Amino acid sequence: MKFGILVNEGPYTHQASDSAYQFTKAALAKGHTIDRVFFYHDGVNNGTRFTTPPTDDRNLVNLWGGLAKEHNIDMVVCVAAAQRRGICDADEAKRHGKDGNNLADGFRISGLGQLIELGIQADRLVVFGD
Amino acid sequence: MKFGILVNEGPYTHQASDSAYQFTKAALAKGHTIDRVFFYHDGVNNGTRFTTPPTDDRNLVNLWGGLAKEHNIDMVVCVAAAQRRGICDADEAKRHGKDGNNLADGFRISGLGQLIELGIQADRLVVFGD
Amino acid sequence: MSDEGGTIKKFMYVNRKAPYGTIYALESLEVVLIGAAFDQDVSLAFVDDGVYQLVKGQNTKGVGMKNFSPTYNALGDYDVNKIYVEKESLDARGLTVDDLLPLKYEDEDDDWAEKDSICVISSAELAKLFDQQDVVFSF
Amino acid sequence: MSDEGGTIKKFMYVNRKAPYGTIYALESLEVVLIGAAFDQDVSLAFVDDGVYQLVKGQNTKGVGMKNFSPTYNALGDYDVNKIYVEKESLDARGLTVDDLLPLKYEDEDDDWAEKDSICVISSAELAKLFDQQDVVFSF
Amino acid sequence: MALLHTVNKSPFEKNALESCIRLALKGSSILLMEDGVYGAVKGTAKSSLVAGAKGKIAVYVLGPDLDARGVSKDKLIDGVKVVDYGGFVDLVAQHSATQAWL
Amino acid sequence: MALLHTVNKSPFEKNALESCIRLALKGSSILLMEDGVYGAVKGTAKSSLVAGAKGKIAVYVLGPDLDARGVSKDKLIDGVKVVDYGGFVDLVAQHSATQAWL
Repeated sequence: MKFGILVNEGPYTHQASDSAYQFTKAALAKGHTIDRVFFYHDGVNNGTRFTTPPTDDRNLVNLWGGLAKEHNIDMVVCVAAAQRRGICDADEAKRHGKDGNNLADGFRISGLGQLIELGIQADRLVVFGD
Repeated sequence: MKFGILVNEGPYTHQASDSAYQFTKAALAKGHTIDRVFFYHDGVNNGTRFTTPPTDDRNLVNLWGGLAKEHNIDMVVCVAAAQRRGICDADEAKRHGKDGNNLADGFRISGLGQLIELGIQADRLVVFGD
Repeated sequence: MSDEGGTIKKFMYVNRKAPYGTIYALESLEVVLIGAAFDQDVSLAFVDDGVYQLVKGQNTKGVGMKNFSPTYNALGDYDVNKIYVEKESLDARGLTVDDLLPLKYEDEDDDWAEKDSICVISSAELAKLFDQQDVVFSF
Repeated sequence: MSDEGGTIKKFMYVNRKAPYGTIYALESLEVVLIGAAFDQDVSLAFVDDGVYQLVKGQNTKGVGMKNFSPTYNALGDYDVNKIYVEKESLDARGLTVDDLLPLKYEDEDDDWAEKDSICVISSAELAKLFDQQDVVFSF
Repeated sequence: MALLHTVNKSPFEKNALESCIRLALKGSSILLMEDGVYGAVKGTAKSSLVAGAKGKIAVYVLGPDLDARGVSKDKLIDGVKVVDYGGFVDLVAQHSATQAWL
Repeated sequence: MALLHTVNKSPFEKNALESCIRLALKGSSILLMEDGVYGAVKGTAKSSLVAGAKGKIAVYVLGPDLDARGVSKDKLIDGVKVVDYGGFVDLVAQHSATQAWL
């Protein structure tokens, strides 16, 4: 089956990102495909490479990035939510006159249409939030 | 009176940052002093200069930064909370091997001891959170 | 904008949170507006504190936040006109439909007559509606 | 580390949230540990779902998160030994003090006898305790 | 000197107001703000919380938060006082400490 | 085909479980996860929510979340089934759609 995943909260603050990650791993292990992981609301904070969690704790940004790479998963950070929260890639940074960017490897920034499209294309959409 | 302000949530996602800002402005208008504004938990996300809210909405990062400048308020972003959430200044970026930083003007990064000190020194501590 | 080869799914947006205290109401509405371009079968449900989103007379000048409640009035123009409000949630909050924004749409199938978008229904009816959905969005 | 010229304030940390679902419990504990170096009069209160923080037998291997519950055992070494748990909150959750971590400290004033840090008290007693505080931290 | 309690959560969604009232000492005050202002409205399933506390606790509500949510002042439970942000500052100054029920 | 409802909030703190049960059709399922697992425990002030729904709705609870919180399985309300993340995936696949009560 094709799953779509929506993550509404940032890493660490809420368990949503952890639960979504564990679910995604388990779905892949069962032979399902993950059409896309869409990061909305504070979920966009999963996509910053400036994160440095304590060394004895999990690094959720890297875990997501690794999963995306290994299984070729499309991981989309919502552009509108990202702008409100200070997440940007090089293009966005240029467009808004920022002197740097912080999007992590494995993520891309795009619009809400990608979430709607995911709802249409995936067999199941699972939402993780607060 | 000397007030201390603790902000536990990021801008936009929760009203906490707005309420704290309005309270701080009102306290200053009444002749009180603000010893320090301490940003903890997701509150550290108030301190990123990469934020670009919609043009018809308030820019909370700039509002806080402006208030700090105008009234010479010490605004401290908790270092441990900031590391988990991808907020860093040039020193922190260097220490953790990051290729950039995103701390906004008017904020500084420091430890939780600054929050305890605030509790000791301020006549009143007011907490804004979720 | 729908390039899905005619797939029409039943999309339900469930709103259970009050406006302003958190951003979920506003950012949920932004999804609905974008989603309206995709020609799906869209419904909105307002349950629990979500019913507060539709209360009329909102004025955010004092809190310094953006008043997004006028945007709900635009839903009809986007052909989003199935807006279900749970009666039990209204009752618990001492509200009636008269306290809510008078959301309208023009009915293309009925000589463009102007009709109410809001439909107040019971928990039991809403439960049946939820069960028929292909995709349920909650924020 | 206290350079405040001997100011001793009553600090109360109020914990009302369950562990793991959100980070507030963990990051609150981090404040308590840092604060312990400042020689203030510190108390902790566990109320509502905050009592779940102290439940023993936590094992986070399956969720991939860090198990921080052993850190509560260290509080006694930091001279944080006034830990109040609201009885009404325990009762509502079907818990007793036997379900909680057996937090201990060595009493310097009593021949270093080992004593329990946790004190289960009623809402009425806790309300009086709150009222005596100079600073109330909630996260 | 007594405590000022702040409650910023809807009593329909979360237990903060209920817990605050259970643990607020007689003579203390509560300020309802943000989504907490819904607790100050009469004729709801949760009105009894504030109405029942009134003899023991002074209850305030933040006006700008009422306005944002379209709650008109004639819907408030009798005896609840409306303050603005300046009034919030005064309440903090007048009480010995502030306890936030998050 | 019926819905899978997920509840990730403590029933003591928030109204999510209560609302979910009110609006879940007979024949649908509920998965309690994250802080929602506390709703699956017997002998609490909120046990009646799940116990009362049992004839009408199948109730599951996520084992890893129980373990993290130190809730032993012998404390669960009779009839509540424990699943792991793989079981969660199966539940999503077996139901027509998933509704998250956030």
